[in-house]
Amino acid sequence: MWVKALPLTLLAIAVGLIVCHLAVPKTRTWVWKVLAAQAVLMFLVQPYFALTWAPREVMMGDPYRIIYMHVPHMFMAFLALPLNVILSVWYLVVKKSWAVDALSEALAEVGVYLGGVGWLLGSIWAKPTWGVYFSPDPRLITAGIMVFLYLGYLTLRRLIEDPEKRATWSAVVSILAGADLVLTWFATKMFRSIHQLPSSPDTVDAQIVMPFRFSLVAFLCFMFVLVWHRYRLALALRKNEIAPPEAVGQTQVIA
Amino acid sequence: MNTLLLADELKPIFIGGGQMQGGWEFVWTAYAVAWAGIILYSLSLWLRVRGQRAKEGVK
Amino acid sequence: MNPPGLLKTTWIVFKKDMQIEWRTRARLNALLFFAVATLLLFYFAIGGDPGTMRKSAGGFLWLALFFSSVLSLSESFRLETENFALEALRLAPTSPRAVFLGKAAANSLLSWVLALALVPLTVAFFDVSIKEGVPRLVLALALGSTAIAAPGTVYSAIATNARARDVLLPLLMFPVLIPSLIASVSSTTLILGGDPMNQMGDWLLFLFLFNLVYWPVCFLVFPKVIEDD
Amino acid sequence: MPQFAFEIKDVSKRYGQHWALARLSYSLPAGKSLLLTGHNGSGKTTLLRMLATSTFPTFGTMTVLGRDTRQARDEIRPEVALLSHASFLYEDLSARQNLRLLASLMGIADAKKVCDELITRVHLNTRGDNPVREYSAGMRKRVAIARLLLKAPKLALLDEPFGELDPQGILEMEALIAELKAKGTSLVLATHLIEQGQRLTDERLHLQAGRVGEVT
Repeated sequence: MWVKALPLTLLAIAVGLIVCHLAVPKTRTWVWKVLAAQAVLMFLVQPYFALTWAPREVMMGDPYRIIYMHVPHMFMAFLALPLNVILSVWYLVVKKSWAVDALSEALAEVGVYLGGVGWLLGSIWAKPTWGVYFSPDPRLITAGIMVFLYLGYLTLRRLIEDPEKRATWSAVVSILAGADLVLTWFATKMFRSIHQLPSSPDTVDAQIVMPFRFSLVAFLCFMFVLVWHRYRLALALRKNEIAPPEAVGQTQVIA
Repeated sequence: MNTLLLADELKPIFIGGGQMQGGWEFVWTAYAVAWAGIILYSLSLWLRVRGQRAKEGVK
Repeated sequence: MNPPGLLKTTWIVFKKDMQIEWRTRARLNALLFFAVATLLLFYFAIGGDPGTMRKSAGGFLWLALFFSSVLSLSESFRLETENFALEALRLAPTSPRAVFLGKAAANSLLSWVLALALVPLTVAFFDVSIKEGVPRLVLALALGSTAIAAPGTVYSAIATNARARDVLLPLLMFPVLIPSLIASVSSTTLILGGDPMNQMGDWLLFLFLFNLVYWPVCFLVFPKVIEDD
Repeated sequence: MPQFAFEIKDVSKRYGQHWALARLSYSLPAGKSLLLTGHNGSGKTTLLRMLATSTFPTFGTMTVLGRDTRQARDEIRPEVALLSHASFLYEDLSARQNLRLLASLMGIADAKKVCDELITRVHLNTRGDNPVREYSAGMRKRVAIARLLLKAPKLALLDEPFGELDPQGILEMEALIAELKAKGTSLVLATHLIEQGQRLTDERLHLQAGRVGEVT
């Protein structure tokens, strides 16, 4: 069935575009427009697959369709924010670079947005499924704390004017936050666990899996586009901040 | 982990035991929230990028 | 001149902080009263149900401690930046890592003493008994205190130099401390309420692990925070 | 002995969004003394703090006593002393405790005796054990001078050393500067008292909005 191959094909296109961007700088002018168009198109088609094409789930009925929005949000946040931790380590240990700092800022903001919305969607889903909006489940708590940690990170960035200090300190905060995510996961796992086990695609109806994969690819494209534009914005702001002063008045007078 | 034993008491609560009926209002709410997020964040980013470009154009 | 090594320097910095605490005992008392007042507020907020009070005693003890340690941590760096005294230390020169170890140790000790002071009050207010023995409680309080101090010292060094530092410190610190709070509260509750299923060891081990992660990480990143680079 | 006490090449320093120093170049031969003048906010304090390796240039390179400040800060720090505008003191400790703390961090042998002597030298004997919180501005300055003497520096950086001192203190400060010069210490003196400063120093650098300025 050709529809089954759709998500993978679209993923291949997205990855191809990114490779174009990285390998051939000349393509950068149009690559992001194409990727943005792909994301928009996929978003427009996504409700068809998620809401009508996919069948009702045997146990959970219709509300399970929320996961077609909830899980992609969460996955992308869990991609963006840990990437921010890695970049922060890179910034402190390997190389101080404005590009890395700008990319961290972009990832943090996009990650907080996706994580925050995804968390909200998760609690909307939890209500019909578990009967409550919130339960002390490891994934729920870790995700919530992650969003909070990076809200703090973004706040800190806004409160420091000096670009070097901002970059260094926010990298430190991100590293401590990264260590915290792992620990929170284990702490809450010890506390209790009632979350659904992630079902592996083999056991689930193919017609349920395809929209899920489709949504993931849609959000992946969307996130890449957002991060790219946010990164360019951060870099432009940084360039203004770090421009060296002009060389005038170089006369040296000794009385 | 002894604490995990406690988790058994708190297994998922499936309402009624059989197939769950209805619940579309939750789906609509979730989609509304997600779309609001997508549109609002994209819009805010677009405005900021445009503002920055305008500022650089002036220079 | 024979510059002291890392441990000796750490000891000097630690001693300096203790000296300051001792000379400003009034401030220390105020901190203690703040913690007690918080505990009292919780007592009144929860109402009179003895069962609920007993179950929540450990949690309230730690919350009171968390709130007062925000104050003591921000104070700990306020006095370093008041006259740029930290700059004199750095230029002496002092290893920034020793500064971290010294100050974090001082902050740990302070939280720990505060925690010990709060124990009798918790027992009295919330009508609990120390079922699993005092040594275990002392250990749990010590591990919880050091868990607050390591990231707390780094965040307080950052927050003290940013605008709106009083809001920023808890905003940054509390989410990071949540795992340690979960473990501290769980172990303390078990010590106070009895531990029929032998879970306390797991929680204490987790607290130890938290320290094991954060002390080295903070030790490594702290110089980046206080030294311009 | 390096040829220059310090060399700065095209140094700029940003604070927040503001350039405290912009494209500044200057070198001071070893053993010489420099008078640093300029209006408030012209970058004098920033320059002194950078020479003391307290902060580092945003652009450009800076060497002190022949070594790059950023790379060799640990080697430079024991040999450079900064008498700053800020008192660098713990308000809750006494003058004696403040001094002893630094002496022990520097690893000075016989710290107790050395500190007592310095306290006597700056005339703080009677109140040396009171907390600094109770001191006047002039007394704080005296403690700061004692701290400078603790180090026996090769490069001394004095930021407004005459400010807040009484006439007696100013005379002693002048004597101290002469003494440092006699020992061969390189010296930077930042002050608004230009005539007094010129009497005490060999060269002059005037700063204007973070750049080398014309003397008017």
